[in-house]
Amino acid sequence: MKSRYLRLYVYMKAIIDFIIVEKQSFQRAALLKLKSATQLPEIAGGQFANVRVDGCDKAYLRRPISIHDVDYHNNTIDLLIQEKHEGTKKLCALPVGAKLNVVLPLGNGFTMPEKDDNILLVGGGIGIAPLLYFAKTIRKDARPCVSTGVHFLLGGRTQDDLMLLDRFRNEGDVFITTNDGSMGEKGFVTEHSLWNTKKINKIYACGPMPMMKAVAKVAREKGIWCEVSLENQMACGIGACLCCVENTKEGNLCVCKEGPVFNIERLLW
Amino acid sequence: MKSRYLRLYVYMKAIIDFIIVEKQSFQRAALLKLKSATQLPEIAGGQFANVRVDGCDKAYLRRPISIHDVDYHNNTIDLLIQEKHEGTKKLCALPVGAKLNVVLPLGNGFTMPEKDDNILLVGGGIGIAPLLYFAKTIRKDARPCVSTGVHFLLGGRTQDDLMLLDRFRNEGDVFITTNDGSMGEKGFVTEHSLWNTKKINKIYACGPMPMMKAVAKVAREKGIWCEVSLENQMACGIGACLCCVENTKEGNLCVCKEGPVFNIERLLW
Amino acid sequence: MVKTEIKLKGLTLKNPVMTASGTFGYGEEYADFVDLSELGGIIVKGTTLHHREGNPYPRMAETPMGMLNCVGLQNKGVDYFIETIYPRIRHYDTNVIVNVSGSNIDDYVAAAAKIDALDDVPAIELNVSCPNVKQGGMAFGVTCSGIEQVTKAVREVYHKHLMVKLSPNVTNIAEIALAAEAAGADSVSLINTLLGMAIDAETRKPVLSMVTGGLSGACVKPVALRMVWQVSKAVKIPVIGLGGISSATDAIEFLLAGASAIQIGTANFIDPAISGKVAKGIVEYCEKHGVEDVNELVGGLIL
Amino acid sequence: MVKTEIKLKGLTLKNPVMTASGTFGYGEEYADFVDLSELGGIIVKGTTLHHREGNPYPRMAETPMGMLNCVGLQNKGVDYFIETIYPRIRHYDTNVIVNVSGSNIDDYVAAAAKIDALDDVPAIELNVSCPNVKQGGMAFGVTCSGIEQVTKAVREVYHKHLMVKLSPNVTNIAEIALAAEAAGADSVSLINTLLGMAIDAETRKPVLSMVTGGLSGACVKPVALRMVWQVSKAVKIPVIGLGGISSATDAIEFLLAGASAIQIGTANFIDPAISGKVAKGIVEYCEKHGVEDVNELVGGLIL
Ligand SMILES: Cc1cc2nc3c(=O)[nH]c(=O)nc-3n(C[C@H](O)[C@H](O)[C@H](O)COP(=O)(O)OP(=O)(O)OC[C@H]3O[C@@H](n4cnc5c(N)ncnc54)[C@H](O)[C@@H]3O)c2cc1C
Ligand SMILES: Cc1cc2nc3c(=O)[nH]c(=O)nc-3n(C[C@H](O)[C@H](O)[C@H](O)COP(=O)(O)OP(=O)(O)OC[C@H]3O[C@@H](n4cnc5c(N)ncnc54)[C@H](O)[C@@H]3O)c2cc1C
Ligand SMILES: Cc1cc2nc3c(=O)[nH]c(=O)nc-3n(C[C@H](O)[C@H](O)[C@H](O)COP(=O)(O)O)c2cc1C
Ligand SMILES: Cc1cc2nc3c(=O)[nH]c(=O)nc-3n(C[C@H](O)[C@H](O)[C@H](O)COP(=O)(O)O)c2cc1C
Ligand code: FES
Ligand code: FES
Repeated sequence: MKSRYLRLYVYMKAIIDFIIVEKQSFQRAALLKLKSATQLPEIAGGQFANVRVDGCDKAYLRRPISIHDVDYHNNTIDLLIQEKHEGTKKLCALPVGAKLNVVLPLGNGFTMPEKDDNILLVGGGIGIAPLLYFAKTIRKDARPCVSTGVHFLLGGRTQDDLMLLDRFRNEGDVFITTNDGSMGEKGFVTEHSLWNTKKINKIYACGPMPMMKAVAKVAREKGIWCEVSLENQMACGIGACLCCVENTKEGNLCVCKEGPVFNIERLLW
Repeated sequence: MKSRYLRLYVYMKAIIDFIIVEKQSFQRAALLKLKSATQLPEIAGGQFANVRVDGCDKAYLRRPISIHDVDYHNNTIDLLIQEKHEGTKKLCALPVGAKLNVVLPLGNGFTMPEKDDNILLVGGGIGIAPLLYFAKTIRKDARPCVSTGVHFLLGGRTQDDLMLLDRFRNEGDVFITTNDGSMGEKGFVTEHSLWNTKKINKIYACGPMPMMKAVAKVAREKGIWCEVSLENQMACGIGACLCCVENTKEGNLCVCKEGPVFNIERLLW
Repeated sequence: MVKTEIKLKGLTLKNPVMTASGTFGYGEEYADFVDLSELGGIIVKGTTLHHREGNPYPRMAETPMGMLNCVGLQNKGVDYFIETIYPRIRHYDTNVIVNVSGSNIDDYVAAAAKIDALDDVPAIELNVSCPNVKQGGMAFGVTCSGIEQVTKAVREVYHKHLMVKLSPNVTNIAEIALAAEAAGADSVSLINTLLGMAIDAETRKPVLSMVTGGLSGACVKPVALRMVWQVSKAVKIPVIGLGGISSATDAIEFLLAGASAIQIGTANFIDPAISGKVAKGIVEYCEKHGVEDVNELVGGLIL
Repeated sequence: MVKTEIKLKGLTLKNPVMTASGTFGYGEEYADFVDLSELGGIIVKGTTLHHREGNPYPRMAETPMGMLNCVGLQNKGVDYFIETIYPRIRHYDTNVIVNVSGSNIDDYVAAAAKIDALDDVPAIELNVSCPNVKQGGMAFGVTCSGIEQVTKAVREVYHKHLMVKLSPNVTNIAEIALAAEAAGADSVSLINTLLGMAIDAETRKPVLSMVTGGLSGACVKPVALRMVWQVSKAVKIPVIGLGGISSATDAIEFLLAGASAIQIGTANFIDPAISGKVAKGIVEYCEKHGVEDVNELVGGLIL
């Protein structure tokens, strides 16, 4: 329990000037390792960073990006960014050595599972990003790791969408679907055979809306506890502007502050 | 005479995507060599380029920069840029390999001297930039070079302002003043001893306003023909917006189109 | 082949792209960069009855994604235009439209009447919205009665397409547009510049010689788009949209909001070839989205 | 030591920097980034008599150097504010000012009267200029009679500093400011957002759920600065300037134009620490330029 309270205490937000120290480029995405000169605040799995895009006149506001990995020892974080429009294109084009101004950690992460839980982490497209660090926090939690281990179910349109699989395999078992069958089982994540074979009592999902809605549907049908991470458009990222609201059973809630992770029971879909 | 007509014909303006192929950095300035994939239009000494500053949200408009040198064989131009505010800082920080979108050649250059002229090219601060290429065009003109050669009188606040002197020495004799006496004669360009010793009948000047006004005053006193290159703020650079006007004896004239070079007889100062 | 022709009363544009007055000179300045025959029209620099020197330098200030200007209608007067410029530009393979300004109604009328006589000018754009001149200019454009008076008076002497250019510096632009329509305008164009100001904190002085100036460029697009939408819902005559248009996508947005055609202003300074690119880009958008006729886009906003 | 204190009627700011309503939450959201005690004041989120859910998502669109929002005054109502939020924030070592909105005059009056009773709230800012609510809101702010009515009515029940926030969506903002002054305002703040719109050319739909929204951020600065200058020349009460302020230099420009204090809005989203930096930067400017008291800068524009 101590770690819980500790966490609440240390989720202090900070504005940090990071330097890109490593970079790996993919088809239309990039993995950036950012190093801070100062100590990192403690970060929970599922929290995000709000990144300023310098030198892009099409990106006035910051861009919210999930925290993909954290190394407290070296004071680095990893961001896995997919090119969407100008802002993310600019971020993906940044060279090693570039400076990146980041506000973090923001939002509430995923709820930590209990020892006996059978958990499944479902990621679609770039939604796989937060699941890696969340899996790590589960395994490194003060309490012993969930007994059955971490299972990832990752979906993409094609093989190209599924990056960094080795990283995921280091943290647990990886199951895959692709729409075109170029890797893993063909179809959507919700069509994977593991749904029939594995015992699951907690789902954590992040990905495109249709995928999360499909997962939520499966969870409801099967009566499985389920958290999803939403990606509403944000302006401030810290709960000040009320732009990013999701209409929930409790009314309009800020995704940046009350989320991005929500239990599907709170949502209207 | 043929070259004259030829020139009129080829001063076609173009928008060219250059690549920075060489760069030399100074205290608060940089020399950029830009290469074009297509053939350069013909350029006269004293004409300028209008440079787009990509990735700088403080520079919506282009930045006018004199053409410092041209190599038609390699399709390169040189720009000598001094850091002023955000726009020029960004330009000076560009690395080799960066793309630069440039409209050129703009404006009217300096009037070519006649064979028997004793000419003096006076540059102050970054105003030395256009004089190099102008000197080269004089020497390479179809007609024989002016008989007494090209003389440069270059002034700076300190030694640091006087860059690339070797380039100038290649094209003619170089005389120097600095305000602090760190190089050449101490004082302003108008105080240099050559004014008393050299025969001069044509002056070409470019530099800060106070310096050009001082040179114009000397020229008027001595009855010497004199052209100056003005640096009014510009929006379009091609004579369309009427923002850059200088109030002359003929009324408001666009510096970008009727200038930047004006004979002092046309000016009100 | 996408159909791009836009038919306005007495004015046929080969495509919806025109260039905005004061930002495209007389077209000649851009001939090295754009094939003028690929444009729907060129609206030339503001022309007044008499020669005007305009305002003193400095006339320009850069702002975040925009600029302020206080040029103040520098031009050599309508007679000079007719004698010297018109002969040079009348045979362009595009519509040459003259932007007409004045300090009082008589001046507007006299200038418009002279241009009415020019065979190769199918339209004028009445500038009742210039914020940079002390008399007249914007004053006419900010009240219904002002705009009615000047439009009516010009309508009597001008027999071709009469476009009235509206000021955005008003509480209710739809009302102003309705007044122009009632007074006989064939179309309204909007927006002219938003009145703004810049100060140099170091010298503590205004940057512009006139203290205030007109704001234009990408920064004003959201305001312009909203006004085009409001006006096009209110009036029956066609609306010409402008304000910050810098790409084909921007242009499409204005068409969807209700503009029958658009104008490109400040963006010409950033990319002198932009007007031609926008014209091409609109066609590409139509091809990609299966739009056969650009007119289908006009007012096509899905609510 | 540069003197930075600004004295307004019944409201003393330790320095001219406040944060704008709707962009700074209740201050708490920024406490990790800014030492709130280094600010002149915090203007909290728009508060209405009754709970409001605000407008549907999407509420935001990015624009060139700016953003549109149509949040629509989501808040839990004045009673919730008094019971739950006020106790948490009343002891901040800075002025906590409440931004009050309503759909009709009675609501404004009722909410203002309740806040009048709060010891630690020295002022309210009357929001008669919100473009994102159907009833009331901006409607009051765009006519002299509207602003007069609501200001007078609130003035009767509110006894501390009454700041009235003006809409920029008007033809003559000086006139509107004079009406607020005549009706008893202790100060006017301007500008609220400019009404704008964004369209998604791909889907052909408006980006915002309410079609139009309020434009803010760096892009509006030239318009805001002009209006502050016009209003400060017209009224005798102090003017609070805002609109696009993103740096200490921007803030100085507003002071020179005539603002006695300034507010920082959208810039808080870009740099959550900006308000503190601007407060420090103003002092640095004064030191550099030999200004002993910030009040010397107010209206110090050299013409
Ligand atoms: C909590 C959270 C975590 C995220 N994590 C990641 C991640 O790890 N990796 C990654 O590649 N992307 C992530 N995204 C999505 C990412 O923020 C958007 O792809 C990005 O903002 C798009 O910017 P752009 O300039 O390329 O696109 P544009 O479409 O030009 O952006 C325009 C505006 O819309 C907003 N916007 C556009 N798409 C999205 C979106 N999908 N979600 C939220 N706002 C959007 C932008 O922030 C901006 O304000 C996350 C989003 C959220 C909310
Ligand atoms: C014909 C001409 C030739 C020039 N040649 C050179 C050159 O070879 N090398 C060089 O370093 N500089 C040259 N300049 C000056 C250069 O254009 C300015 O220093 C530059 O525009 C400043 O941009 P900024 O963003 O750094 O400064 P800012 O002050 O932020 O610029 C703001 C605005 O003011 C304009 N502006 C600012 N200073 C000047 C200035 N001195 N002249 C004209 N406009 C200005 C900018 O273009 C911009 O629109 C030339 C200017 C002109 C008109
Ligand atoms: C330098 C400059 C000069 C202008 N001159 C005129 C003019 O003479 N007549 C006119 O009606 N509008 C004039 N305008 C306004 C433009 O035509 C246009 O309405 C405005 O700039 C908004 O469009 P934009 O944002 O695309 O530039 C001028 C604008 C600029 C920037
Ligand atoms: C997301 C958002 C919410 C806002 N909410 C309010 C509000 O509740 N009440 C109000 O008076 N102004 C509100 N405003 C307007 C700001 O207070 C300010 O007047 C405007 O944004 C201009 O300043 P800026 O450009 O510095 O942001 C809001 C602005 C934004 C961007
Ligand atoms: S983005 Fe501002 S409240 Fe969520
Ligand atoms: S800069 Fe436009 S006319 Fe000279």
